[in-house]
Amino acid sequence: MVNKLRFVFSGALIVVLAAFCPVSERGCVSQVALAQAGVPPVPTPPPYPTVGVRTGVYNDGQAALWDLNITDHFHYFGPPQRARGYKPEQPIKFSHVIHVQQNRMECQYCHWSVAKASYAAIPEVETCIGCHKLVNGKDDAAKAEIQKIKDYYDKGQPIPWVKVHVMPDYLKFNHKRHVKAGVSCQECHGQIPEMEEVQRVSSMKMGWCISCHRERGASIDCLVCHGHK
Amino acid sequence: MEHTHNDHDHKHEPPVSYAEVNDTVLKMLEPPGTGWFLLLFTCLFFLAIGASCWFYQMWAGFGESGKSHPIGWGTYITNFVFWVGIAHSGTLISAVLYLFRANFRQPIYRLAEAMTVFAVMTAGLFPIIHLGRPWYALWLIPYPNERALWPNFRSPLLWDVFAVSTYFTISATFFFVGLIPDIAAARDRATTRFRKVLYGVTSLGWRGSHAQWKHYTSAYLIFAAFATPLVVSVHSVVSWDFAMSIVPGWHATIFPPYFVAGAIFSGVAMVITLIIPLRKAFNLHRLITPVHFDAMSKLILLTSGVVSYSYITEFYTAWFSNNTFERFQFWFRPFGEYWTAFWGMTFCNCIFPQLLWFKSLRTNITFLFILSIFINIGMWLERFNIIFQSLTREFIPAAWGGYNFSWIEIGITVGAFGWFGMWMTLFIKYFPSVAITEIKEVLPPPMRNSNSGAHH
Amino acid sequence: MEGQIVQLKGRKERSEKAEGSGLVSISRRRFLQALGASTAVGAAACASPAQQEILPYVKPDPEQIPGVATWYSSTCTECSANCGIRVRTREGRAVKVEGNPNSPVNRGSLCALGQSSLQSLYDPDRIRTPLKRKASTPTGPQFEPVGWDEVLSKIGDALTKATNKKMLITGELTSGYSDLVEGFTSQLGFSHVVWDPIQPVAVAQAAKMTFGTYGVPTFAIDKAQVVVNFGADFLETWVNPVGYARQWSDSRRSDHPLRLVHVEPRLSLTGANADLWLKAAPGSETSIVLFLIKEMLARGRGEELSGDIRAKLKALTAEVDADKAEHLTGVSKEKILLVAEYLASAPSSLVLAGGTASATADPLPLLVAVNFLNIVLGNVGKTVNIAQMKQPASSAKNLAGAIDEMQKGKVDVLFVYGTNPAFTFPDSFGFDHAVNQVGVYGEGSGKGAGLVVALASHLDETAQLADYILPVNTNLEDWGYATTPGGAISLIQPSMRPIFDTRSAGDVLLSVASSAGKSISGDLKTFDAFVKSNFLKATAGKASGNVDKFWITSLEKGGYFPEAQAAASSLSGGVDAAAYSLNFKGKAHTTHGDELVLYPFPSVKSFDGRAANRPWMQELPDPITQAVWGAWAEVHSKTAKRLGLAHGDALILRTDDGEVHVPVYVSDYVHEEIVAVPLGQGHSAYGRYAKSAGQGSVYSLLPKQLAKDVDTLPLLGVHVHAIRGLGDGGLVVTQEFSSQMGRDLAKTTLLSAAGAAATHAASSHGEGHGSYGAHEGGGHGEHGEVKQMYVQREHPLYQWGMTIDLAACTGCSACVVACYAENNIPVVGKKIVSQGREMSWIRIERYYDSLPTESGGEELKVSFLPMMCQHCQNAPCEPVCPVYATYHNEEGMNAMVYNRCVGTRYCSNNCSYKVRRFNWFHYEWPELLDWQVNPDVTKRTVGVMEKCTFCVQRIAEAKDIAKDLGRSVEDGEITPACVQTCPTQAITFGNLKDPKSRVSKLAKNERAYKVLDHHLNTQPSISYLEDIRYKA
Amino acid sequence: MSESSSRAVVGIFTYMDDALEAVKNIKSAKLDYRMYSPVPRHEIEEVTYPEKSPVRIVSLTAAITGCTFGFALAILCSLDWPMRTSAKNIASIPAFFVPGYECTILFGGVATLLAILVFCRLPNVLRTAGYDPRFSHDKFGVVVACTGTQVDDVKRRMLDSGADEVDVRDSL
Repeated sequence: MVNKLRFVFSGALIVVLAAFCPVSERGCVSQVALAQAGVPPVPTPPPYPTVGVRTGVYNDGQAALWDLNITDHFHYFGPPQRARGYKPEQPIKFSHVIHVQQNRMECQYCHWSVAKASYAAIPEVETCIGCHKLVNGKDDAAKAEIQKIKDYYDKGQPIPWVKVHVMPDYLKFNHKRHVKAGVSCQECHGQIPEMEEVQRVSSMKMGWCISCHRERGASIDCLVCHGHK
Repeated sequence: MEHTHNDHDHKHEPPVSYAEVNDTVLKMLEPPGTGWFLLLFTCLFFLAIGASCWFYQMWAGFGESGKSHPIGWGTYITNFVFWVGIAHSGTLISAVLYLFRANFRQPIYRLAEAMTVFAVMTAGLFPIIHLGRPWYALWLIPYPNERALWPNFRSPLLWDVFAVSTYFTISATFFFVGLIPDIAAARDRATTRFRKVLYGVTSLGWRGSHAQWKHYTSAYLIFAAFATPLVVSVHSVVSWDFAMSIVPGWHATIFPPYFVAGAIFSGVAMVITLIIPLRKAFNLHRLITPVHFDAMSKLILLTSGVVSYSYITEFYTAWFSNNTFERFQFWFRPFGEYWTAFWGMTFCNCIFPQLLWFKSLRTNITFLFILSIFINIGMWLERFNIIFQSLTREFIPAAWGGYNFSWIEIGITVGAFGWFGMWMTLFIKYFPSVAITEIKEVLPPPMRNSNSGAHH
Repeated sequence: MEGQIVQLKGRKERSEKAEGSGLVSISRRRFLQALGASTAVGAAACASPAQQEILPYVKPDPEQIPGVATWYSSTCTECSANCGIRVRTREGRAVKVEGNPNSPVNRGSLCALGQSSLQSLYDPDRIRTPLKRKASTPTGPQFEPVGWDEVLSKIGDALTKATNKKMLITGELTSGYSDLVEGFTSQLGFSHVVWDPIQPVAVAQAAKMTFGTYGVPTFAIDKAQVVVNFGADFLETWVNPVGYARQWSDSRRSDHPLRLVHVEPRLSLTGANADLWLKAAPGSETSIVLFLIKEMLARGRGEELSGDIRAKLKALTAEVDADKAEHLTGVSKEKILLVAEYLASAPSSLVLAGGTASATADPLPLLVAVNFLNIVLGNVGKTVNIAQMKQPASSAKNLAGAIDEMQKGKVDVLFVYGTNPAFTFPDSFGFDHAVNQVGVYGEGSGKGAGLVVALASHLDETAQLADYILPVNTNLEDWGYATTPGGAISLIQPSMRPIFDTRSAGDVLLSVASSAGKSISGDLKTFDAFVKSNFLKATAGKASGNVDKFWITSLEKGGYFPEAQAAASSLSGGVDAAAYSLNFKGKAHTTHGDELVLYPFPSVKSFDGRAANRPWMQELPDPITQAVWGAWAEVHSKTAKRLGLAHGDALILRTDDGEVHVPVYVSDYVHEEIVAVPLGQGHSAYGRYAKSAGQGSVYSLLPKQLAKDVDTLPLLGVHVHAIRGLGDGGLVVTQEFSSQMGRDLAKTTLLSAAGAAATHAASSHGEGHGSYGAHEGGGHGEHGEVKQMYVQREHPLYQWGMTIDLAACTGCSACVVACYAENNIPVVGKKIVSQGREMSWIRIERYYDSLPTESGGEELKVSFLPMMCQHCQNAPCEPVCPVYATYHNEEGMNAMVYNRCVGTRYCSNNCSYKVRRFNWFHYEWPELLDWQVNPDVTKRTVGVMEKCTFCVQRIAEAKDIAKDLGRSVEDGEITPACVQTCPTQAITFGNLKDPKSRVSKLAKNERAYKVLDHHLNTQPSISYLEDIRYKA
Repeated sequence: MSESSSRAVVGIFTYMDDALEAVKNIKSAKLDYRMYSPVPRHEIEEVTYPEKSPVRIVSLTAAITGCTFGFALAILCSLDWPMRTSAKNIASIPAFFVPGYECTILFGGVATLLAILVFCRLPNVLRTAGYDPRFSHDKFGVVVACTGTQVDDVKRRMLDSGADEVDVRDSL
């Protein structure tokens, strides 16, 4: 009963959230639908905690309309890869919903280097195989996808994941520092646990970074991110 | 008024009438002949050369221009300063002389102003052309952006952005406002449909009612008042691009007045270069008389003096400062590797103009034309000397270096003249390039009892 | 940000566009940007990123955390000094080589050559698979790829078939390989020939004559008060440049700096750093040495020697005197007497000879005489350590013999590994023809029975002659160990997997042996096993506890480095009687007409030729001439006038044996009779860069002649015709003006009396006035009190600063190459450098000044001034930037933000040090070279300004680590690339805010000054410490 | 023009003094008039529009605003993200003089242009009753709006003052 309440509550929260972030709407709403229609996870522990996503380009009202709405939102002018809502098709239909939301896997179980290095590396194929030696999927679709992983592994090929968060050059971002500073993954990457397909929910433009750095009193010295890389 | 009268008196010519002014000037707007088209196409051809050179430079890398380490600035900035300089005389003649009521300005000021506007349009291109990444030029403009960044208001280059854009806006406005009544006059004489529409629109439906004239004249005065300090400020700001740096040969307090004088000098020369062929082509001998040339020659003589004085001062300061680097720099200019540029400049700007002490030469159109060309060259060389000779020999001998001219730069320079020429050519054929109204103003108005008209 | 994983993909795209050796290529992106600008569609529009892939590892590498560097200790094998190195790898790829602090040889430093070894690994022209000779076309031999097995079986047949000699020619090998090769040759009946053109074999043989043991002694330069040096260029290329440079600088920084006198025909790097440089006629130095011996004996030195020796020496030096010496050498008598005075009065001294100056047709007299002088001065056992000797194996005689046998067809199988005789051995000996004769008279079949196999990683002149080329690993992919004279064993281990289908040469030899049914070392099948067992054998008993653990720790440390035992050993064997009967009458060269004496010298740029295909080394300005890309011919100005040559003219040097085309470099610091040309340029093979630089090799000028009773090749002494070629010789120098113009940029402090402490030297500033550095109130500690117009900047935690000790800087340019490697500085090629557009962030400025002498005369003073961004507190470049692309950050650094730069170049104009570099073009790294690109540093695009950042990426890394440890960065934790590699540790970096840091202490030194500061009040963060010189 | 008027009487004069004469005449009759001239003459102004034009005020205010804006822009932008360059102050007033100054003139100039347009009722798309192309050439014109009854009186006044011709048009 209590769980059910929590469940509904979180669903509502997601909807509210979706309302505030127009582009990530698709992802979220579909998730809600799924969550309501889909089988409730067994045993039903609390769903994955949601943390406020810093969406949009906002910088204390400084960001110009054309930047906020045209360039980024509707991604006119400028690469779609660098705008919100970029959702490339992946070689394998990997669902964070199943892995994280339903099976409670910690982000850092797979993205293990995120607290050790500046890169949050994509997990090695072996990491997938580690479980999927045993886990073969419920339905055929799942089976097929899992089979792909095995094929890659057997062939000794890396899985050609498509990059979702394509960042411009000249930019050094250190995941380790941010994780250690207590920035949660969702703040930048959005409610990944609720995404069937990973998509870019925040603009990740400079003003967007800066506003957070200013709020948290982090350094806004250019050399922190630029100058070397 | 007397002034004009006396001129006419000792010319023994009947005074020019309103109607004659109108007709002579509007005659210029008659459908263009082959000569005009030839001119236009030449300009367009040059422009095409320049444009293609610029694209090639952007495509192949900025190294296609002759800059090098240590010479970061070269032909482009030289051209920039040159064209800004040209731009100056326009506003000077139209605004400053207007305030001083110097009546010789009327027949030439419209052309001078057109020249100003188009020259600024040309000059404005070069700071962008000379950028390593021109596609980011807009970062110099303080607009709110997603990077949350603003430009550096302490940088002389940003001052340039303000100064040049303001100068363009104001001189363009001034130019247009001056044009309105004349366009109206043209409209009322227009025959073809195209011209009717063109002038109808551009004259904004000007009628010349007493109220309109009232506001118009007072506004015009205010414009002049705004434009006059602008003339001084803009080239001072340009000169600060150099004076604010620490480069030996740049870092000099004399630069602002020196540059302003130089600007007027080159500007007036350019006016002469343009107005002499125009006068011939459109037979404006009665509007633009030797008197005007004489006046302009005197202006040239004056400014040439000021410029020469500045040159000498530069050397004196270098010697007197007892600063190793300055001293070497000013030894290097006349006696170093690039002495030709220096002495070429000295001849064109200081020695040659001295001939204007002779009245006969001051009114000798052919001579003036040649002289003006020489002065233009000389002033280009002056900027070249300042910018480039200073950079070749700075503080650290190990880092001294030379310059390698590239045909790209020459192409773009030519293109600039094409661009400027194109606008000029179009202008003289479609808009009255001699100020109808203002000439009429200095004419005696038709009076039934004319003795009352002479004095007021 | 993308990290190497993405770069993998990026590289493929780029490589299609990269042009051959031009190094400049224009990508489509440029064009888009052009359009972008023209159509005024702003920033965002023009550069559209393609869809990018992230390729994860299939299996995680336990040693690798993506984004975190892994370091492997190893040993440098570029020259025979065998410095210890540490290789920095990112995602399994070597990106930087640095000195290994554990190694007693280099103590953490590395020279330019060592730094550039990466470009040998990532040489775009590397051999990628085994090759089989197809045909010989006029354009050169054609090869086709084959499988390893095919080649190995072929070799097997050949070995069984072979009836005549089997021969293995190698270079000077590291101990690991020489041990292996020893076994190999003995087992398979090969005869082994070693060839390395610039090994100090003559020195070793002279040592045998005088000290009784063959070998190059170890010299304790730091223990000597006076060093008299006859051409041994120990700061640039001789024996152990890094180690000796460190000794030299240690001494100069001590309270009793050594006094270095350098005698040679051409100003070398060591000469440039000498207190007194004497220009002697080529091959005439012996007379001076003899006179010195006489003088020392006369002054009662060498009393402790046996009367017999003294008598013999007296007899030997009977008829020499200062006048004769002056006449022969052209060195003034006063100077010679001065040197005698120095030696006599010095408590400890050292006399050296070597390098090209001693590589004459008859080098022994000079070298032996020098040894005598050392004996007389009692230096043996003090500064000359003959207990720790290095035995060079190279032998010109053997090679000549081998060639002769090949010519006669007495050789059936020829293996070549690690040497390039076809280039480094004069053509007059006809090595290449000889190789064609291999196996001609092989039993049974006629021509072709023989087999020529090259074990090579580069397709050099020698490899081209082979029937089969087996691609072998470069040192950074290979195993091995090197023993140093000090008794240390420095391990070599692969820092990354072989890039291509290559194998370790050791494995190849082992498999050849086993396929021939022989076993070299028991049942060890692989070379790494061989290395391990030998290492453990050698260190038997040293291992504390578990052997495998010891092995691992040794690998981590970089080898086994025992405490260097004291070098107490005086003359063991007596002096060989033959030593006295040498012909000590140095013959003076007499040239006439267009004849000049050829003076080939190994330069830091190309060494003996092995570095010729490394873009870094080609683009690196030679410290003395500042010339880049290819060879040059230094000619004295007088001589140039006589021959009607002008600076930069094309010059043809011709002998009966060959000719070389080089540009003229007119200099006053070479002897009038010589033409000095660096070795190792003008390759006809070996790769795109080597071939593009220069035409004709100096080796090809040498006649078919061996040195008299020494196993070396006479480099010096050949007479060449110097003919003016047509037009411009294509000389490109990065510095055209050599005078300071009295601007006291590089300052010098005079040490008046010998032994005057450098730290007291500031008191002698009074003498400092003159062209080499006046001190009008500026440049010193007191300068800080200048009244400031602006409120000075506050630095909360750090204020990064640097000091550069000019007294220690030799100008060796290791820092320059290190900077190229660390900061992804593009190599732009000869043409663009000639336009003054080189991208180097550091330049070593070289100035010729003069110093007053005691006798009131003037002496040459060469100043080296490493010039990089000074990170001024009142930086002129900052306020002029309209977009804040450069500004001043909290840590006192002059920050440069590339992606904000619009390229007005105003900052560069306004930089009084001219250290900013502009990206005039879009520079691409050719395929494979871009594997070296440092993932922590961005590559700059066209139209962007760049400059020294104090290696901000290393600062960031150090701060990151410190933050994890919850403390602030401590002194010495940050070493920028230049600081790290500096062989003399002349550069110090640290936090000026912390008064206890070394850098802030040094910045307060009396010798400290700041360049141009007292003119411009720019307040640089870099303080220079004045150079010191003894007053001659 | 008062709406009650229905006729426009147009007088065309060759001589300025005649035209002015007519104007004075009309004024004395308290009639609403408009005078056209090819050039601005102060004589005309004295008769028709002696008081000062309000344009000056507009320009002045705009100029002052501009000056403030220029300085404010520079200072605020610098303070929004304080970045040191060399040792200069973040808000270094001497440097900001230039933007301040240029904005003064820019604002003043643009405002003046707007002022002209407003006060001169430009752009004027309607055909103006009583305007004659000759007015921009060499003739002076006086147009009087009056009721039908007054027409003759006005015509007479004009002819008396020496009009070349006078014609009556239907006013708008």
